[in-house]
Amino acid sequence: MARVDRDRARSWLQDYGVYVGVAAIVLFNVVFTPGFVSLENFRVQAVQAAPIVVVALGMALVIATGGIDLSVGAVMALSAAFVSLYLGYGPLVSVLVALLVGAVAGAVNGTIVAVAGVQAIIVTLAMMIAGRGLALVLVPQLEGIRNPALREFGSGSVAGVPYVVWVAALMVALVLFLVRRTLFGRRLVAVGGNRRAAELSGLPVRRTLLLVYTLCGALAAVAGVMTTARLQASDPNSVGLLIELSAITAVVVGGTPLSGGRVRVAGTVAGAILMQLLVATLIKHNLPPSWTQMAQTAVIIAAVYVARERGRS
Amino acid sequence: MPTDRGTPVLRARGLVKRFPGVRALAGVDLDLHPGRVHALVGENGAGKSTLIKVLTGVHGRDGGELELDGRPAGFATPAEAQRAGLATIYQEVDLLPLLSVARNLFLGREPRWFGLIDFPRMHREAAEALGEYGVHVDVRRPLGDLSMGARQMVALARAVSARARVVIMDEPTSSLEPREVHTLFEVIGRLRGRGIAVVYVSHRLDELYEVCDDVTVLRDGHAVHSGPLAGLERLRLIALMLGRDMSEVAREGATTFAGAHDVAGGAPALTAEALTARHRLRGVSLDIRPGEVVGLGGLLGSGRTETARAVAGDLALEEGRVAVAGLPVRGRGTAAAIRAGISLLPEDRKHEGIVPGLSVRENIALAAMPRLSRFGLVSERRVDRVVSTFMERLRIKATGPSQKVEELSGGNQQKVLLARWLALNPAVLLLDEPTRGIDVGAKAEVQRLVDELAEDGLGVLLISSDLEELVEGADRVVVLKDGAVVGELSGASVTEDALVDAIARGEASPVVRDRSDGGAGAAPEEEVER
Amino acid sequence: MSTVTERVPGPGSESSRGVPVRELLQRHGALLVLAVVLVAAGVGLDGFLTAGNLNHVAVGSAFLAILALGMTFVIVTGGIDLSVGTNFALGGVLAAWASQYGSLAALALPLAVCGAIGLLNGVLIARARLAPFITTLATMLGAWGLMLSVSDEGNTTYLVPDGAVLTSLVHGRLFGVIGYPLLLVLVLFVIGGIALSRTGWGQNVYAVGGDERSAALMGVPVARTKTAVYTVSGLCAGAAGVLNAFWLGSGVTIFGIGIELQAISAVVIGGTLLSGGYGFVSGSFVGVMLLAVIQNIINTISGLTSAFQEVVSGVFLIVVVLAQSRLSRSRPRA
Amino acid sequence: RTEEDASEDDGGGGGGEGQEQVLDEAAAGDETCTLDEYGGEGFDLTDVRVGFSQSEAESNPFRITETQSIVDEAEERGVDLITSNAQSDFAQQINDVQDLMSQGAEVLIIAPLNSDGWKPVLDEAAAEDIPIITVDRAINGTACEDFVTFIGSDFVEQGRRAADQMIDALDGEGEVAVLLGAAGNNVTTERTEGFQERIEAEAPGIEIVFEQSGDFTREGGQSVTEQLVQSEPDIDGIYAQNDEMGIGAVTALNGAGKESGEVSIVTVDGTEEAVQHIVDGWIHGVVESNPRFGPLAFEAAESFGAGEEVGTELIITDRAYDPSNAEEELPHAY
Ligand SMILES: Nc1ncnc2c1ncn2[C@@H]1O[C@H](COP(=O)(O)OP(=O)(O)OP(=O)(O)O)[C@@H](O)[C@H]1O
Ligand SMILES: Nc1ncnc2c1ncn2[C@@H]1O[C@H](COP(=O)(O)OP(=O)(O)OP(=O)(O)O)[C@@H](O)[C@H]1O
Ligand SMILES: [Mg+2]
Ligand SMILES: [Mg+2]
Repeated sequence: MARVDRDRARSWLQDYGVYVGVAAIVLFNVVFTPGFVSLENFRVQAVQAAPIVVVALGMALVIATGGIDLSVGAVMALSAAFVSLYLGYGPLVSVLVALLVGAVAGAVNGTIVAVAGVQAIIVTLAMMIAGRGLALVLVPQLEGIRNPALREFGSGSVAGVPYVVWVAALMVALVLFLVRRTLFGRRLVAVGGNRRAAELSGLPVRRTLLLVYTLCGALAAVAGVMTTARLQASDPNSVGLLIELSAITAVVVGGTPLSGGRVRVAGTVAGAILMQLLVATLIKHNLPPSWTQMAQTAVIIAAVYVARERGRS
Repeated sequence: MPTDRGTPVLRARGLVKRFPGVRALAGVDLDLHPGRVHALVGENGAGKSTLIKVLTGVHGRDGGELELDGRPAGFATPAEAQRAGLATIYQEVDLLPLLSVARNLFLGREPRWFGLIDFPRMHREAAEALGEYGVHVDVRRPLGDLSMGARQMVALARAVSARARVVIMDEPTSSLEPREVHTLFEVIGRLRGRGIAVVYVSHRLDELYEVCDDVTVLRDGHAVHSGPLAGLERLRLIALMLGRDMSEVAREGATTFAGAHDVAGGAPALTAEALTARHRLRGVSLDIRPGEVVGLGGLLGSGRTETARAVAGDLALEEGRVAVAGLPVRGRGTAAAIRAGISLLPEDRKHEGIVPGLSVRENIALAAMPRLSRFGLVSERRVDRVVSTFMERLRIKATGPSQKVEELSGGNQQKVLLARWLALNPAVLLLDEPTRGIDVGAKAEVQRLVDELAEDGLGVLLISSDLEELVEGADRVVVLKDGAVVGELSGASVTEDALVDAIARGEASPVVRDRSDGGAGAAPEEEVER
Repeated sequence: MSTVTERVPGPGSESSRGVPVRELLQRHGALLVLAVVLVAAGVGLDGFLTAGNLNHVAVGSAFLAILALGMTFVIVTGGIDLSVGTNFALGGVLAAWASQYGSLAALALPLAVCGAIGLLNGVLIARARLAPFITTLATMLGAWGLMLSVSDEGNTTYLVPDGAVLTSLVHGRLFGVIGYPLLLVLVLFVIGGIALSRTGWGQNVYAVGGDERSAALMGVPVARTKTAVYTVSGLCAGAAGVLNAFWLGSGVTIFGIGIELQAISAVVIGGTLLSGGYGFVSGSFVGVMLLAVIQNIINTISGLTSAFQEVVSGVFLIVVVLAQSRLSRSRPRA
Repeated sequence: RTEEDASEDDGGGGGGEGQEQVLDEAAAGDETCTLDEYGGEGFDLTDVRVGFSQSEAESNPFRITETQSIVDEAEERGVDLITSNAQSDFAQQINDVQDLMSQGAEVLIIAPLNSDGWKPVLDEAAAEDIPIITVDRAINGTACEDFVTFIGSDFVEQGRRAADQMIDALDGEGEVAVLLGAAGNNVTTERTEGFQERIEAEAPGIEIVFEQSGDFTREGGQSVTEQLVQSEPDIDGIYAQNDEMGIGAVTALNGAGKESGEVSIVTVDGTEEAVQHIVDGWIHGVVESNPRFGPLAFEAAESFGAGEEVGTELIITDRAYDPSNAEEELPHAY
């Protein structure tokens, strides 16, 4: 009996551990961090988490197919560059172009992964190097964005919730819809779960992969636009630096296995929030960087340990 | 029940093994005696493989005792069991497809030269060892290049060549041809002669009666019977396994195939012409009429699987045409074949069939999903309907549609895959080893289903290493050898003897000679017949 | 007795002759690419094919090569080790700090600490069954944090005292041409190559990468083997750190960021499958050299802005990987 | 040379009128170096090839202006210049400089990414008697043996001057946060050191309550400041170790609803955008770190080649911008 209970507790933790983690860190902050419980502070945390959430969504889809995308940060830089390049045509055009560019970069990744069959990590590593380089070729240095609409998008809010958070929420809803309701959503987990079986079942494996990477690129571009608007500047040199690591961490901590075949959207969001709050907590308590690094190590390992796959004998 | 025959080499008492939610072994006793072959039988999921894994240190046990030569024993890892003289061929072992045949054979006990592996010697010895099993391959090639059957022979050679006192074989014959099975039995005979205890697991009852001395029947983790096999009626054995009355079992035959089918006239459901793929297929042609079950016979690696894959659009062809109901399949690839109405149940259930992380429901709906959705949106209602229809019709045993498919027993996994293909409502169904590794009960259901489908007017291609199944199930059998059609049996001439004869004597047809290039044409001469 | 003859497919009846050409190409696809690049650069750029230039290309990539060696073992088991970069940085700082107590201490401390981090990776991955990617990503951060805390948040750079025994060794050259670091790398690769391809342990490494479950059932000590490869990778990082500290004369705290990705690229370019079970140590060496030569060429073609250089190296990387995978097209798949 | 013909930096920056560097005679050391002491033969700058190694991508005003200044000056003097950029990768920079040497550079101008760890380069340069001039950051070594001269700012002094400005802004009372640069970077260390030292010595009423890294980026500065204003809403001053982080802090304060001048910000660098913020009232003061090293560097090289004495430490005078001079000095910011 005790055994069954333990099994049940474990499987519950495996599924909901990340939420427990978020609750724990919120509780810690409520008790120990002055000024944590304020609308303004929640706004700050949400705004800072938004780009990571959006990038992590795309990453979750890619990981569900058994791949990985290291180029998301570079794609953010590319989209930031295009926002400033096309700002002359108005904010809407420039944002659309930026999103398109992100999608194209993702599609390039997807094509090489799906058609040439090169391992995703290498393909996207190359894109990570070349993409940021290209962004810097186009916009060699930080450029201020002097556009009221974009500025408003970056710092304004509606109904008390910042625009960027609305957009992130919209993206979460979109990805949830894709995963839960659409053919595409079923296909991508099948491709990740057993590619050969998917092929034999007549699934358009390559097209699915292509689409997943394209989507991941587009989502990274959304995050790039968000960051650009928040920063009120297009900064291809540092936008999205190392975000791939945060995103991957968020996805895995949220319970999507790196081996593919499963995707957890809500968990991913919670994972991103957990990592954001962790870093925020360490900063607020003015701990040195070495602490930040080691605390992240501990939290990631603990989270992954709890969420690990069971039953593998 | 165990009879006194001196000290057993290996004795298990009250073995218990629990998995989350299941008690796979609920106090099982087993005695293995030197020089005797012990059959382990039971339905899918009865606990046979689990018992073997607990014996050999793969799983820890939750209760019970183990004695080796009368002394308490217990192995923490398979390696320990191996060192203690327990050699095992596990059921789902694939060996290591990327490593060479020789390395697979010698892994863990490679011949050394000053501490380093002596590859030339290893290759030589590997070739010799495999030769004894009638397997002649380049041992430096990756194992993955071999067909399933040949791999199983390698696994066998690997286990037996270890200095073993107990040899355990979990379904060693599921991929083997009658002749290879015969080879295997010779090996088992030799093992018995050397005083080695053998455990033999199989769903093919004929085999059990041919080689086994003792039998233990497992049902739901309990050993429901244990004793000498001789004198145990076949019907009674089945009844024990299924936990049903003998009379009930008696009503059903050995296979559940009804006799011949009403083959409709008119255009064939499937026409395949001159399928040619380099080194694999050399101009295979066949046709299947609606309502007809066509069997595909042949030795290991004769190209049956490749033929099915070619028809299903999964093998790039240099030449060849496939048509369904007279209409050529348009486009390439599996999707095109599926659109045209061809469904293939692949032979490698684990690697090509199930998507382990997904539920039964998702697995069933996988291929039919486009038909169950509109504008890219999945209609959950229609999916549910299809899934529940097929779960009922195929009697899939699962806690529910949302159970993960990897948690089902082999037979039920196979039914899930069948459901996946039937959900497409195909015109032609290609079944590659549909009953491999599934128990008598499930096998009967699958066979009955094949009949039903044929009656519904489907064209069925049946590939099976079980000759009995082929003979009883098929209306016509096409015999392959070296990737070419070498014969055909139909009507009353479809008998086991005739089939064995055709397979053995099959000669490459003249058509093939014309078509083949030098390399392929030379191939038959490489064969060493003994 | 009956017979099974597997006609092993391959060009013609090649299977009857030794190792087929295909196999050779598979193993040496990267070498071919390297040769082409070298010839092209030798013809196109002056001063490229000089002993001095080639030596410094080789010596300059010695650290990367050592990391790639450890990484090869890890990847052959189907894993990955992202922690080598920061572990390497940590090793360098520790070596520089310990060098005040003599060369032996400078050698022992980083090997012990980095080896321990590798061991930790191994235990988490092999025993606790965590995914290698995320585990080593976590320890990558951890090693970085440790490095920051031993160097006073990066504010202290420990210097190697003048005249340390190891310094002269690291900077020496054999016959005045070949730098000792290069020799060390060659020796390590020969040892690594033998360990991987000629020992029982190496067979276990392949087996674990081929299929963990099957390997376990075939009696391979899976957990022990996996723990060992991550430990080896950690030790390699430590060794590279020591080399680095004495090479640079100090424990530079900003070293090694992103070098793990270079090491992974080198291993993949060398023909090792990321999915595990297949790969060669020699390929990784070629991969490292290829990356180094390409960087050297990009530097030599002056007039490129720094941003353009990045574009070129990204494109180069993908081209090389594509060329390599095309050459070894028919290699086995998992 | 007058201010009028100083290099136009049209390569980016704010397009402000370039302000040439001026030596700070008082701060410079007394030691000098000549060709005889250093070794090697005399040269005429127009006959030799000069190699310039940049440390970071030219993607911020400082680096852009620095590289541009060197390139412009070389062009003006008709010097054959080859360049490389290490993209913030220290290993890469070591390789880069070696590449420059094998491409025939006879004089090296290096903007080091890090002060330590130059042993291999220094050894190789010494062996070939190649004079090295380091700009903006020093290389730790023996002057006139390892390198000829260092031209640059005194980062510790910059920190002290930033502290002076902060003390001035807060009247010696209040709580201050420090936005650190990248961890492990000499610049970070020294700008922190000078700041802390001066605050402790001169203004016991000022307390440093918060120190977090913003990695020298605007985004980093903004994110950290956003957290800061939530947990320390009453912060009085922010010392940002470069302009980018300072501007990020401004955006954050703005977003949090603070008024300009409510929090006193002091930064280091002197980019046009930052100086503009002084004019607007958001930033209190900026300590300049002048990146226009071209003229001084080539002048030093020329004198050295001609056998004249060259000071081994050429410290430039950095100006400071504050509300009193920002508007009029704005055109000189880069
Ligand atoms: N690793 C595992 N985790 C959880 N349950 C398991 C595991 N292995 C087996 N089981 C369960 O234990 C029971 C016995 O399975 P086992 O594999 O021993 O059956 P079997 O008799 O070998 O069947 P088959 O004839 O299909 O091979 C089944 O209910 C199965 O689902
Ligand atoms: N992936 C592959 N690559 C190369 N050759 C293959 C491959 N798969 C099978 N072959 C070869 O193709 C030939 C036909 O194999 P196929 O699997 O069709 O035989 P089969 O009659 O179905 O045998 P089995 O009953 O063992 O499955 C064999 O010689 C086999 O070695
Ligand atoms: Mg079994
Ligand atoms: Mg087959």
